[in-house]
Amino acid sequence: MPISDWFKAREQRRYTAPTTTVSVADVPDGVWVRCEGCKRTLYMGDLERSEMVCPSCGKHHDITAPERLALLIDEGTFAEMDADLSSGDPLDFTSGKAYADQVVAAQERTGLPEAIVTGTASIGGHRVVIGVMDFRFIGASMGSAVGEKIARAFEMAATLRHPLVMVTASGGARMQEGMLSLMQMAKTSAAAARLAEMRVPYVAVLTNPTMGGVTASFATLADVIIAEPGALIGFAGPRLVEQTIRKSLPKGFQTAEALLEHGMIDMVVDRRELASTLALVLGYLQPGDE
Amino acid sequence: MPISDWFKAREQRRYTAPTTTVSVADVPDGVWVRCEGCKRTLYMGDLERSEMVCPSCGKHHDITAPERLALLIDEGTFAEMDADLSSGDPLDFTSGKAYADQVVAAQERTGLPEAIVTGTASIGGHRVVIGVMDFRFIGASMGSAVGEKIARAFEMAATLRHPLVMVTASGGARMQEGMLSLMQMAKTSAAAARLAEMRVPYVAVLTNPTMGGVTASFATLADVIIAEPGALIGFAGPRLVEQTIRKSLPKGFQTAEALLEHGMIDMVVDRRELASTLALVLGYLQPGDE
Amino acid sequence: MEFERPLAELEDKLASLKRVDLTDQPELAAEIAELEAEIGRIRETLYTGLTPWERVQIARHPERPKTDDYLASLFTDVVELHGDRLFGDDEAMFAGFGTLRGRRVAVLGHRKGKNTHENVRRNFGSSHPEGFRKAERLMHLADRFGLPIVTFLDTAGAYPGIEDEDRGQALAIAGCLAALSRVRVPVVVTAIGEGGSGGALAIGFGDRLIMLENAYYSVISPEMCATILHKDARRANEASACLQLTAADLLRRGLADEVVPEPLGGAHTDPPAVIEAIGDALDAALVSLAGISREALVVARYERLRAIGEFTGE
Amino acid sequence: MEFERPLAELEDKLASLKRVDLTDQPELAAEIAELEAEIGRIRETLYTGLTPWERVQIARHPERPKTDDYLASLFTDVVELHGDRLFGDDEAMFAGFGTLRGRRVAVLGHRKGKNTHENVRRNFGSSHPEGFRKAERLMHLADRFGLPIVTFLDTAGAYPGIEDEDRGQALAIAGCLAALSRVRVPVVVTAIGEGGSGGALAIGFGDRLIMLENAYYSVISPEMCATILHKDARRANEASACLQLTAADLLRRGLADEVVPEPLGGAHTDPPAVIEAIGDALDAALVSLAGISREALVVARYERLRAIGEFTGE
Ligand SMILES: [Zn+2]
Ligand SMILES: [Zn+2]
Repeated sequence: MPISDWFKAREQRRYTAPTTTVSVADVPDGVWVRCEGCKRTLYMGDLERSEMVCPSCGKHHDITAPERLALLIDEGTFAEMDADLSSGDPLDFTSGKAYADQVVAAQERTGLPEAIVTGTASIGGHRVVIGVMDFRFIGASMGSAVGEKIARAFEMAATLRHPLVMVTASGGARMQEGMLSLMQMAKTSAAAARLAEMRVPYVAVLTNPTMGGVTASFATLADVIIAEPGALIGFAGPRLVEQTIRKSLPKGFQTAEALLEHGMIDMVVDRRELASTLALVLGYLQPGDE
Repeated sequence: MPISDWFKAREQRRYTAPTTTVSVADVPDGVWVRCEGCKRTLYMGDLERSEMVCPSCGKHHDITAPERLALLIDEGTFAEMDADLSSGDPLDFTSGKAYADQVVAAQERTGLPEAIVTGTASIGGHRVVIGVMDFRFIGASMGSAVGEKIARAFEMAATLRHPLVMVTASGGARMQEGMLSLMQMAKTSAAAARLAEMRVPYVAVLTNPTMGGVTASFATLADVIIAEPGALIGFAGPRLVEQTIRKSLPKGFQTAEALLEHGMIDMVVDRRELASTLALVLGYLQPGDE
Repeated sequence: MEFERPLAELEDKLASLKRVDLTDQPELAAEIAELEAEIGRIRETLYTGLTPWERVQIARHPERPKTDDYLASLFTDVVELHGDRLFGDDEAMFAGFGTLRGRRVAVLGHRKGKNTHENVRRNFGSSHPEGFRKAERLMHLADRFGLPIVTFLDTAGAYPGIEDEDRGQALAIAGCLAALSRVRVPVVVTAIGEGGSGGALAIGFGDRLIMLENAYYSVISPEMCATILHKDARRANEASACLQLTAADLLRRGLADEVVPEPLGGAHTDPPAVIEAIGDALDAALVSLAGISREALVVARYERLRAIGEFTGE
Repeated sequence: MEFERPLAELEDKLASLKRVDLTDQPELAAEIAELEAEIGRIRETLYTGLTPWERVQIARHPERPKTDDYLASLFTDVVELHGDRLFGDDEAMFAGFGTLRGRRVAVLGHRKGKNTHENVRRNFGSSHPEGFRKAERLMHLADRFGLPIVTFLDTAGAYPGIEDEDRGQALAIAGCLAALSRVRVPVVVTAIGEGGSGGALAIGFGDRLIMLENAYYSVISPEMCATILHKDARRANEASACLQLTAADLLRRGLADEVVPEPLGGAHTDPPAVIEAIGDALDAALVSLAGISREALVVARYERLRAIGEFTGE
């Protein structure tokens, strides 16, 4: 479903029961789900009303890009950009699952053309350019199309002199596009650095998980970095770290809370307060004189 | 002796037997001295010829500002600046030894009006503005006059667009001038930051000891930081640190070598190679476009 | 506090007299009245003729209003920013945004705790390098987005630990000094308690310096000065006087622009009034700086710093 | 290397034949001649039709010329700069100045060791955050003083350790990417061996990319790619081919500007010639960039990056 339709159908919208973290219990109609944080069985309606944050243990379940947009932006203010951009298969990558098939499958499963949705919008009355990644789409890995949409979002923010808000979730660079993907790290970072030189504000919201080439490029070049509670954020994947150092990882390693303690992010904000916090922060970050 | 005379009398110059680190042995005419590094008795002439670096153990003995200038700059190129600036006694500070008396005694002992000598010169053919601190002068602490001479040196470098070289040695801010001294940290840092904005290079040479308010201001704001082997460099004095943490300090704490390992300085350079290293570095640091 | 002991003794005596039933001993009423008058006179003398060392003690009073109290009372919409993006987050240094009487500003402040637990987390208000690097980061943010900077000084000094030295305490402070001297936004500093040396200076100069009457600001702690001069930290009293570290001293020398009076006995006897007075002074300072261009601000700040110092020769 | 084994066997046979006294067995002379011809043919085939995985193995050859060798042979007046001014000095990253055929430049390079001792100190060429922060510091220095930047890529990747994550490996790399994209001086990158992912990219893009014939540059290591795709690191051979990570692949896609040929068998068979050829290519690249204004350089670099990517839609 294209984003525009999705917004029209907003009244009927339902959160996706996120099978990665919430397992639909075997009760009729999937009305009851089990929280992987506290293992309790929750009524899906309650979970939805608290924005997919478990009312019992506070676990933040993954949500989709359209769901995120609906939570963050002022109703009716979203205008999507670059909706027709999607991945090619430049390397004709067929090892493992064929990449071209993966893309089509992801498009069908998510209703999205790519792993990121970008556009202009308002948050608490502040005009912004916004990008939201969707982890369901091949782990929201960054290939050419994702990198291009991100670069264009930075450039639109530069042109409009509106703050940019990026909500990230990604496994990193998309290996199926080889070096073209790696270079998207440089491309998006260059776009972020250019925006910074123009003194236009940039706020990043790191959600679960934000890893690899995304964390090591545009995602952490923001003026203010917010993360969601419990989000896994890092460069190397935990399994690789474990294999490399040959010991088990400390509790809480690479969580938003650990990053806060290590000085890497500005704040950890509960999803239910994210929109208001963003509005508050945006109030302080007016584009500076050139 | 004013610096100009000192340079004229260069042929007759002798290094000061630095009583703080070299004890003149009880042999006639002070011709033999004992190295505090290796405890060997050395012929003063040999020590002089190796620039007061022990030929046996490599210990760098403290030298005076005029001696330092003679070692570093191209002969005949030094033109002193602000030679008439010296300390007042703004706080009428009489607790302990009266400050005014200390200043006079230091002037008489060193032949210098203040704890720093500044001027224009050449190093290996590169025109520079240079400042050299002299620890014998009330521990080369930074009061109003020292701060003023430093700020003027930065401003002269800015005006001429010649690189600035600062050779530091200091116990920190000069407490006998109270807040006026503390503010010299801000004043000299502001002058350094202004020079940096103008893309004029600044190289610092940290010699033994460089502590407190000097390390925590202009001394470490350089583009390239060089230190002499074994020099004590830090913010808090070792005794204060020891008292605070109530355990003994690790070996090598606050030495130039430790700072190199901790990433705080660019290189540790033997005094006998300092002039050539400075010339080499200055060759790379041409003032940038404005 | 030590110097308040004579007063405290009289107040104790008064309290015990007041517990007596006056119907039995009516002659005590006169005695009580006289004692009250005496206490008033002593209080007046005690606090109006405070020595520098007494002021230092008041500045260190555990009940004195702290950065957190000013944040809570004077600012709305406070957003705290954490971390230096390099190594850690230092709770001894507050960094963030806030709105002061409708004006959006960036806020920095040394942060002492209200209790032992908080003080341990905040290292009793003595920053590690991470605190200064966080402050420097906020200075650059404020510069980029045109937010005036307001700072609150209240620290005995930067922390002198082994790891702090190893992680570049000196360089972290120097970085703040350089950044603060070049930010192209107004900088208003308020000294609300202790102003200890380089750790205070790192966020402690700008376009205006407002000091509370009993705040001190010093190149060195009185105790360490006494140790150096007399090998006796107990002579801090004497050292305090020599160092000229009181608000009045700084005002007289032109280093401070304004001294905000405290109630008799010190700011802790009436925090709301003191906080409000600081708010007024801050507001006035920000208003006076609001019309100045970015370039003119930096030039004026540089000239202000350049003018500091008294020496002979020219 | 594994793929060289058939050749090695024939060479062993040849060597033993040559030890025989030919006066006793004159018929062997013909056999030797034939074997030598055979070896020549096989060598030709073996090295001209190298698979991507074979090239990866050559790129990792312990005798392959390293950043240090290029520094020693191509540059005079080398000045190494140490430290990130924050936490440490990382020996896995070289940073400094050098003079290349009379031209003063800033140099960055991943640094593998020549022996175990060096490799331990240099973490086998895999940088910690401090290495990237040192590199970023040098980028800013080069920008300030107008020094072109020359980089040498030779790393399996940034180090994936616990402390590295805690000290912000991702942020350190991102900082390099941002800085390198905006420096107003020419940036010439040479890929001399391994080009592993983000750790290579941190100093791995600019205005020109020169690659040695058997250098590789990849979004992910072949082994990890194979593990993800097939849960079997031993299928790295196959993954290498899919990833299009060879110099020829990058040249074809317009990501590399030039491929410098290596002697048969790889750069380690004739280091002086390879180093000199890289010197020629570097020199030519620097000459071609020398006349461009600072502003034009940054615009061109940005456009170069912006053009990378293949997708559908517009
Ligand atoms: Zn739960
Ligand atoms: Zn010796």
